Amino acid sequence: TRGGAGGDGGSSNSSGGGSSGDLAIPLSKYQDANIDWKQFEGDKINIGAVQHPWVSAIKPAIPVFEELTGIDVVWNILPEQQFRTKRQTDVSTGAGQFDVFFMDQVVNQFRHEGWLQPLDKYFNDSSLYDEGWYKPDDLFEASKWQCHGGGYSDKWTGMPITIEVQTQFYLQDLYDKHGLEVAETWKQFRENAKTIHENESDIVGTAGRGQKGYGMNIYILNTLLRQKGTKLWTDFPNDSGLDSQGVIEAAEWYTSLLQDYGPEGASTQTWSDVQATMQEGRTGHIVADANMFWGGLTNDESSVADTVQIAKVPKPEGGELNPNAFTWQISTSKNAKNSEQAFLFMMWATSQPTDTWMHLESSGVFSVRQSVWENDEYRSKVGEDYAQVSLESLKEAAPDPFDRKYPEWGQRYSEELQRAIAGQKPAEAAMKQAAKVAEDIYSG
Amino acid sequence: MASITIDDVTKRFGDSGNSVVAVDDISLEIKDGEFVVFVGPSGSGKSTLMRTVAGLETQSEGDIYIGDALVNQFGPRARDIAMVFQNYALYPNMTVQENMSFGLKMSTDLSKEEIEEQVTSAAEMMGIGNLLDNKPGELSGGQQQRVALGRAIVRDPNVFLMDEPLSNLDAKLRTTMRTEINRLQNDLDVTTLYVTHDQTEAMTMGDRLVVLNYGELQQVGTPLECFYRPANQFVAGFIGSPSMNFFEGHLEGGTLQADGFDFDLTGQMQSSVENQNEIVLGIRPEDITLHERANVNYEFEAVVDVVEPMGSISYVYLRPRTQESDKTFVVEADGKQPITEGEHINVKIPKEDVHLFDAISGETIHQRKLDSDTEVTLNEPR
Amino acid sequence: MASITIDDVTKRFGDSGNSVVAVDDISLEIKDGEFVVFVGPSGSGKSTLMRTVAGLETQSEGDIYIGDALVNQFGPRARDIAMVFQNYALYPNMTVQENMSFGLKMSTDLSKEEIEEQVTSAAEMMGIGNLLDNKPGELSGGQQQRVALGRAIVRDPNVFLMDEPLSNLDAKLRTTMRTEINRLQNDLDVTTLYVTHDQTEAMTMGDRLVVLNYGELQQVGTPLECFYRPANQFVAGFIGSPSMNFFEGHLEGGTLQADGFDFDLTGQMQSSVENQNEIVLGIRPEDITLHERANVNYEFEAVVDVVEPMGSISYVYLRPRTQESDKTFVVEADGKQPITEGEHINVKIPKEDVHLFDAISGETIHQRKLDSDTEVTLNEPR
Amino acid sequence: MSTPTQTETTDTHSLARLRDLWNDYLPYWFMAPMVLVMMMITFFPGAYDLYLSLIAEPTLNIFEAEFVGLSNFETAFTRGGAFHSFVITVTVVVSALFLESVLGFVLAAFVAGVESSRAKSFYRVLFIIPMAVAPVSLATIGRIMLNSEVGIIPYLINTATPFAAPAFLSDLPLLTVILLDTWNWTPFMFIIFYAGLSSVPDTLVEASRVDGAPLWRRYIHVIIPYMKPVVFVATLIRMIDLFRTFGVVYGLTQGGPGTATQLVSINVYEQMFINNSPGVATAIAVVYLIFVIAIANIVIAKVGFEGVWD
Amino acid sequence: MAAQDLESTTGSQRLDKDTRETFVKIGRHAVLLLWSFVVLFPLYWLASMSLKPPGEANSLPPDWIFLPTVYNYIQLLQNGDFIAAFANSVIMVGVSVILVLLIGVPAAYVLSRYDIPMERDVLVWILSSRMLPPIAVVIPFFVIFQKLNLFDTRIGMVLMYISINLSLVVWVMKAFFDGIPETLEEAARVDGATRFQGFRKVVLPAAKPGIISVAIISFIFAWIELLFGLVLTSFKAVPVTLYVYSFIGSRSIEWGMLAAASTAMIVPVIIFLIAVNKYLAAGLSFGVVIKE
Ligand SMILES: Nc1ncnc2c1ncn2[C@@H]1O[C@H](COP(=O)(O)OP(=O)(O)OP(=O)(O)O)[C@@H](O)[C@H]1O
Ligand SMILES: Nc1ncnc2c1ncn2[C@@H]1O[C@H](COP(=O)(O)OP(=O)(O)OP(=O)(O)O)[C@@H](O)[C@H]1O
Ligand SMILES: [Mg+2]
Ligand SMILES: [Mg+2]
Repeated sequence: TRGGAGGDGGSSNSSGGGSSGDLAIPLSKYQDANIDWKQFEGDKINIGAVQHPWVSAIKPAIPVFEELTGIDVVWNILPEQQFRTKRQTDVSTGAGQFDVFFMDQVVNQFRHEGWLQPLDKYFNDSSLYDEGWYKPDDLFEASKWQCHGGGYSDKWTGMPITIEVQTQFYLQDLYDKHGLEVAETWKQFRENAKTIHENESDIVGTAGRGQKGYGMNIYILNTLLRQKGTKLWTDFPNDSGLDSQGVIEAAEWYTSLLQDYGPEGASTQTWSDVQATMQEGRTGHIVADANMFWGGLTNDESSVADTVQIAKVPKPEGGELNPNAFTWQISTSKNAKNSEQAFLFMMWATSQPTDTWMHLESSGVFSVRQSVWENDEYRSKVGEDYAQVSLESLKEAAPDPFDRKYPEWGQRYSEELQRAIAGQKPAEAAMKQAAKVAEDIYSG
Repeated sequence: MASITIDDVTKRFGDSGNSVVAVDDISLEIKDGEFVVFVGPSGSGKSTLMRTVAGLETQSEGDIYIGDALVNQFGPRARDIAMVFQNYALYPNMTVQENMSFGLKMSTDLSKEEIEEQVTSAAEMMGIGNLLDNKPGELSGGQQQRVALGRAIVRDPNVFLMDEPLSNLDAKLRTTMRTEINRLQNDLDVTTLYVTHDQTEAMTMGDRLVVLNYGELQQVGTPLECFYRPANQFVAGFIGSPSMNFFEGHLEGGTLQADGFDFDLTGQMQSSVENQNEIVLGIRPEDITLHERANVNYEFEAVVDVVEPMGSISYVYLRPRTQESDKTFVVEADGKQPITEGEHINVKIPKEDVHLFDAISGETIHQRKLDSDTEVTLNEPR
Repeated sequence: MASITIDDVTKRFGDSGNSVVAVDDISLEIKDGEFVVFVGPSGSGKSTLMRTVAGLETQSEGDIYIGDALVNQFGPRARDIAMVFQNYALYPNMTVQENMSFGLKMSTDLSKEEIEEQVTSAAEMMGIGNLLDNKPGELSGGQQQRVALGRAIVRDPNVFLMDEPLSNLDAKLRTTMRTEINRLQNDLDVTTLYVTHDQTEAMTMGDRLVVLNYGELQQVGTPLECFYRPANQFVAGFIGSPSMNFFEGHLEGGTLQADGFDFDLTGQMQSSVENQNEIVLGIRPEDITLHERANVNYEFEAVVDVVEPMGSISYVYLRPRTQESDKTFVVEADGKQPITEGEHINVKIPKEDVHLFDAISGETIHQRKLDSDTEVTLNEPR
Repeated sequence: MSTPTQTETTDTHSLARLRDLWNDYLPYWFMAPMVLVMMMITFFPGAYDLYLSLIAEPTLNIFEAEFVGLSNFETAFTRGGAFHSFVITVTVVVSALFLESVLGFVLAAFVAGVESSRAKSFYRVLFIIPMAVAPVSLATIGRIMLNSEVGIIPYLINTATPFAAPAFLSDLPLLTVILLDTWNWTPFMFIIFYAGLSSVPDTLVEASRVDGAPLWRRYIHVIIPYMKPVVFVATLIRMIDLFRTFGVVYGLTQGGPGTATQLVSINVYEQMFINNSPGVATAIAVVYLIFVIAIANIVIAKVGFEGVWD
Repeated sequence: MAAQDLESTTGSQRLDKDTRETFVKIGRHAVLLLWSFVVLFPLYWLASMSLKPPGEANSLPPDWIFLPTVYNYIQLLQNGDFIAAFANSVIMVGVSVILVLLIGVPAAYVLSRYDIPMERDVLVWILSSRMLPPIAVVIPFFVIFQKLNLFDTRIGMVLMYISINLSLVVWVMKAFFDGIPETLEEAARVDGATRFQGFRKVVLPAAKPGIISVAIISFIFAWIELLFGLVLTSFKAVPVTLYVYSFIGSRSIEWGMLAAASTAMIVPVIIFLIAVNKYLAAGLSFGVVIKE
C-alpha cells in the first residue's frame, strides 16, 4: 500500500551514468516527442509531495526523467497535513522552495492569492509541449476540470497525477448469509445496512466518514447532494445552496444512516477509521469512499480480503450516479525558481508512457488516463472488478468545485455536518447554519 | 509520661558489607519522669540512640518500649515525643512563631490563642520574644538554638529528647536555660533524655548519667557515682574537666613503677590488685597538690610546662623531672599561687584520692576514698 | 598574615524602616599574628562582625583594612581567609576528604599528593581519619564540626576566622583541639579571630578578649584584664563562670545597704565612689567563703537554697536570711564540705575581692585588689 | 605572604586578569547568551505577529502593507470563534492542570516513599515515558485504540467491565482530550516534583514527624511550602504549555466534534493554514498572548516565587 | 498522664497506626500499580502493534498471544533515510540539550542569586517566549531562517530546540537554585573559590536533581518537536519525527510501521532516562550540613 522509502531524503535516485538499458522506461518513448528535453541539463528541481502511493509508484522511473532531461529531481515528501503547512509557509512567504508541489482543495485559494502560476504559458511553448504526443484528451474530464481551478479558472492550474473516485464496498459473505443484493439506491443500501446491523452482533451496518474537515464528511455528502440534483453554490457567491431541500435530504439520509447503522462515534471517524473498521470486518459496508481503499482491503493487512467486494456508490431513487472524485494535481508557484523545468517534469510524469508504466510495471492504481483503465494487462493486474467499477465511476464522476474560500467555509460546513452526525443538532438546522456561514464568509 | 526501656538495641549504618555500628547492644531502663543525661565522645552514638528512641531511625536489633508498649513499629508521632535536634532542624520557611507553634498545632487541640500565649511566654522566657516574626535565616546561631529548644518545651509530650540543646549559648544564658529545663522537667515530670558535652550540665542536670563510647554502654549511674566511682578508666577519664591524670606503670612488690616516679600502694590497694601487673594510676587534677618546698610527703619533682590561668584557679601542666616521654599531666592550682613556666616543683599525690585501673581491660581495680557523707549521697539522684 | 583594622563598622540588617543593628560602630585594631577571642551573649553580633571581616556581609558603615589595604570592596577570596562557620556549611555533595581539600585546591597550587597528605594528616589529628570517604550527612554532629574546622586549618591564609568551632565537641576532644589550634596559630603566626561561648577557651586561648553586647564593644583586653579589671558590670558578669554575684544597694555613710545585709566600704572604696548613691557590689562565687560557725568576720547569715555538687567543688545557692526578694547568689564551695539544703550558714565577703559598679551606667567604680605579681601579668598577652 | 592588595595588584598576569574580568562581571556573562537568544526568539516573532494582525494581506514589505486597524481582531471574535476557543482552552487548562498537578505530586510523593530502590528506579523511568510518545503517534494510535468498533479500550470496557463503553471522541470529546493530555503530560509534573521532593532536607521531615504531624499535614505544612518555588514553577510552565496545546488534540479530534475541542491553538492553525487568514490568526494569537501574560502576572503576584532561603 | 493512660493510648494508637500504616502502604502500592498499568497499557499496545504480523494490529478480540515478528523493525532498519534522520535527531537534540543547559543554567543562577533590575519582568519576558502557540511563530521563524541562511541547517534546528527549552530551563533551575542555601557558596568563596568556581563546584552539584530533570524534559521536548522541524528543514536537518509520520499515508496507515517507528522513538528517551536515573534520585540533605 504505502510504497517506496518513506520520506524525502537525499537527492535524486539517479545513480548517474547508468546506460539507458537499465532504465525503467526506454527513452525512445519520449524522444518521439517534439520537445527539447535537454534544454535544462544540469538543473535541479525540488518537488514537494504528499506521502502518497503515486510517489512510490513513480520513484523507480525518476532516473528516466533525469537521464532524459539531465535535470536532477529532489523529493520532499510529507504526510498530508504536514505537507499543507509546509507548502503554505513556502508560498505565502515567497520562499519558492518548491518548483513542483502537490495541489488539492486549496487550488483556488492559492490562485486567488497569486501564489500559483498558470501553466498555459508553458503549454503554448512549443519547445516544452507537444500536444500530439501528450494526448491531453486521454485524461479524464473530471481531472482536467479540477486542473482548471475546479471550474473556477480557464487556465491550467496544474497537471493531474492521480484520481480517486468514490465506490462502495461490501462483504460478500454477509450478503450471502442474509441474502442481500448489491445496493444501487440509497434505500436499498439503508436496508442492507439495517439487515446486517440488526442481525450481526459485532458488525455494524455501515461505516463512513463523519469527521469534520474539507476532505472528510463533506467529501461524501457532496456526492449525495449532487445525486439529489443540487450542487454547491447554486449562485456563487450569493447562494450556497446548502439550505436547499436536496442538501437537507442528503444530509438527513447520511446522518441517520451513520447514526442508526454506523459505528458508535461515527461523527469522529476519518477515512482511516473507516478503512480499519472494514479491514477488521466490523462493518458490512462502506457507503462511499475512495476506490483506492481496494488495495488496503485486499492485502494482507485485511482480514476480509477474500470476501470484500467493490461496487459503484448507491444513488437516490431517480437520482443520478455521479460519485465524487478527487484529483491530486501538481503545480508550480509564482516564486518557484525552476518553473520551466518543473513543467517538463509535470508533463513527463503525467505523460502516457510514464503513466502506463506506473500502472503496469509499478504500483499505480489511480491513473488519470482512461487508456490505462482500459488496458487489459492493467485490468487483469488490478482485477476486473476494481478496474471496471472504477472506470465506470470515473466516467460519471463529478468532483467538488473548490472555490477560493472553500477551505474556510467548507470547514464550517463540515463542522455543522459533524454536529448533525453526532446528534448534536438536526441535519436541517445544521445545513441552514452552514449555508448562512458560507454566505457570510463571502459577504463579510 | 512514661518509662523507657531500651532492650539490647543495636543500630548499624550502611549495608552489611561495610557497616558502621553506631549503637552496640545497649540495654537501659529509664524510669517514668527520670532525667537521664547521655555523655560520650563525639561519634559515640548518643544522637543515634536518641533518634532511635524517637523513632527516626529503626534499630537494627533490639526492642524499645515506651511505658509498657513495644514501640518498634511506631513512628515519632505515635511515640508522642518532643525533641531538640542537634542541628536544630528549624523550618526555614516559617517564622519563629510558626516554628514554635507547629508542634502544638499538630499534636494538640489547643485554640489559636492558647497556642500563641504558650509560644509567646516560652519565647519571652528564652529571650527571643522580640524575634517571633523573624525567619530562622535571620537569627544568630544561639537564637536558632533557642527556637529549636522552645519548639520542644512548649509541648507536653511523653518524652523529651534533647540533643545538645545549649551548645551554642553563652555561659550565662546556658545557666538560665539549664535551670529552666530542670524546672520544666520537674513541673511536667516528663521523662527526659539529654545529650550534652558540658561537664556542668552532665554533673548537675540529670538524675543519672549514661556514659557511651564507641556505641557501647560504659556506665550508668548518678553523676557523683560516675565521678567518684568510675566503672573503668574511660569513664574516669571522660567525666571531670580537666580529665583525670593517668600514669601507667608496672607493679613491683607493692610499688607502682611509673615513668618518672614510684608510688607505693597501700595495703588495701594491694589486696585489690590481685595478680595484675600492668596498672594505671589515676588522680584528678584538683586532688594533686603542689609544694614549693621539699616535704616528706611529696612523691616526685616535676617541671612546669605550661600554666593556664583561669581566674580563681590555674591549670598547671607538668612533667615528672625524670620522665622519659614528654607526656604532661595537669594540676589544678590556686589561681593566685605564683607558678612560672620552667620552674621545678614538688608534686604530691594523696593516697586516698588515687584510683587504680587494669591497664589492659581498663576496669577499675581500686576506687578513691570518700568521707562517709559523700559516700551516702553517691547513689541518691539529685 | 596581616593586621586587621576595623574602623567604625556598623552593620544593619533589614530595610531602613525596621532594621536591626547587629554591629554598632565598632573600632578595633588586631595586630599581625594576634589571637583575638570574641565573646558576648547570643545575638550580640559576633558572627556578623566576623562575617563582615570575611567579606560575606558588607558593612553598612565603616571600613575594614587587612594589612594596609582597604578591603571594603574585596570578596572573601581576595581577602585570603579561612573560616569555620558556626553552622559548618559543609558541602553536602563532597566527601570529607573533598570538603577538606576544596580550599587548598582553590587557593593554592599544591599538587594532588601534597593536598592529600595535608588533609589526611589534619584529619588524623582530629580523629576523623577513618571518615575521609564519608559524606557529611553520614557524620555525627561533632564529626561534622571537626570537618568544618579541618577544612579551615589545612589552609595557610592571611586570617583565620573561627566561629564557635568547638561547641559540639566533648570536653576531652575540645581540650585537644584547643591545644592544636593554639599550636597551629603559633606555628603559622596567622592573625586569628575566634568566637566562643566557652569560658575556658575565652580565658586560655586568646591574646586578647573582645567583649560584645548588643553589637557594641564592651571591653578589649587580655583575658585576665577582663576577668580582674572588668570595664563595667556587664563584662564582670559575663566573664567567669558561674557569674559574679551582684548585690544592689544604697550607699548610706560608707555603708552599702543591700537587701539582707550591710557592707562597710573601705576608705579607698569610699574615695572612688564620689557621689553616686546607687551602687552595685560584685563578688565572684569563688571569693565568698562559707563558715559553719559564727565568726567576727562574716557579713551575714544565709539560707542554703540548692547545692550543686560538681565533683571537686560544689555550687551553693544561697539567700541572705533577712533578704526580702528570693534572689539567690552562688558560692563555690569545696566539694567535700558537707552543706545541706535549707541549712543556715555564715557568709563572708572578703573586702579585697569586691568590685563596685555604678548601678545606673554600669561603669566600674572600684576594682578588686590583686597581689602585685598578678597585677603585672594582667596586661601581658598569654 | 602578602596582603590582599598585593595579591590583587601583583596579579598582572594577563590570564589572571582575564579570570578576574570573568568573575567580576560573572552575572553579565551568565545572562548575556540567554538574553541574546531570548531577544531573538521573542522580539521578531512577536513584532511580526503584531504586524500581521494589523494588516489586510500578509506582505513582507511594510511599505506595501495595508493597515486595517483592529478589523482582524473584530473578525477573530465574530467569525473566528476566538471567544469560544478561549473558553474551551481555559476549560482544558484548568481541568488538565488540576489533574496533572495532583496526580504528578501524588505519584512523585508515592514513588519517593517506595522503599526498594529498584522499584523506585523502575517507577521513575516508567512514569516519564508517556511524555516521550510523539504527539502525532499518540493521537493516531490513540484514535485507533479509542475507536468504538476496532479499538482495544472500548473492547476492554465492554468485555471486562459491566459498563458499556462510551464513544469517547464524539460523546466525551473534551473529557477524552483532558484525560489523554493527563496521560501524556503528568510525567512533566511528576519529574519536576520528584526532583523537588528529593531536595527537601530530611531533617525537616524528621522535625515535623517529631512535632506530631500526620503524613498529609507534613506535606501541606512543611514539604510543599519548602518546595513551593518548584511546585509553582512547574505548575506555571505546565499551565502555559497547556494554553498552547496543539498536536495531540488536533490529531485526536481536529477540534471536533463541531467545535467542542477547538482550542485556541487549533483555531489559530485553522485560521492560518486552512482559512489562509494570517491576519485573523495572529490577531487571536496576540490577544491570547496578552491574556496569558496577564494570567501569569496575576499568578506570580498572588503566589510569588521567593525561595525559602530568601 | 499516668502510665496506664499511656498504655491505653499507645495501645489504641498502635491499632490505629498498624491499620493506617498497612492501609497507607497498600494504598500507595495500589495507586502506583494502577498508574503503572495506565501508563503501560498503551505503551504495551503500541509495542505489540509493532510486533504483530500485518493485519493483526487492530484485530478484535485482540491476539493477546501472538508470534512476535520483527519484520517492521527490520524494514525500519533497512530504511536508510529513517536511520539517518534518527541519527540526525539524536545529534541535534543532544547538542541542543547541552547548549540549552549551558545557556540557561547560569542565567537561572544569576536570576536566583543576584539582584536583577526588574527581575519579575525579565522572568515574565522569558516565559513569554513559550506563550505563543508555535503555529503562530513558525512563519516568522521561517522568514528569519531564510534570511540568515539557517534554513535546513542543523545549527538552525539546534537553535530552535534551544529556543523552545530555554524558558523552561531558566525557570525551573531558578526555582531549584532558590532552594539551595547560600551558605554553601559562602563557604566556597571563603575557601578561595571564585564566584564561578563556587557555582560550578558547589552549587551545580547540589542542583543536580533539578538539572537532570530539566535535561530530561528538554530532551523530550526537542525530541518530539514536529512543527519547527517540518517548516524549517527540508533535507539535511530533517528530524526523525517527520519520518514517523511518513507512515501515515494518504489512503492508508501502516500501523505496524507507525507503531515500530513510534516505539523506536521512545528508545533513546528510555536510554537517556536510565543513564541519568541515579542522579535524579540523588537528593541532598542540606539539613545535616547547615544548622537551620
Ligand atoms: N540576615 C539577618 N537578618 C536580620 N537580622 C539578622 C540577620 N543575621 C543576624 N541578624 C541579627 O543580628 C544580631 C546579631 O547576630 P549574630 O549572628 O552576629 O549574633 P552572634 O553574636 O553570632 O550570636 P550567637 O552567639 O547566637 O551566634 C542578632 O540579633 C540577629 O538576630
Ligand atoms: N547516616 C549515617 N550513615 C553512616 N554512619 C553514620 C550515620 N549517622 C551516624 N553515623 C555514624 O555513627 C556514629 C555515631 O553517630 P552519632 O551521631 O550517634 O554520634 P554522637 O554521639 O551524637 O556524636 P556527636 O557528639 O559528635 O554528635 C558516628 O561514628 C557516625 O559517623
Ligand atoms: Mg550527636
Ligand atoms: Mg553566631
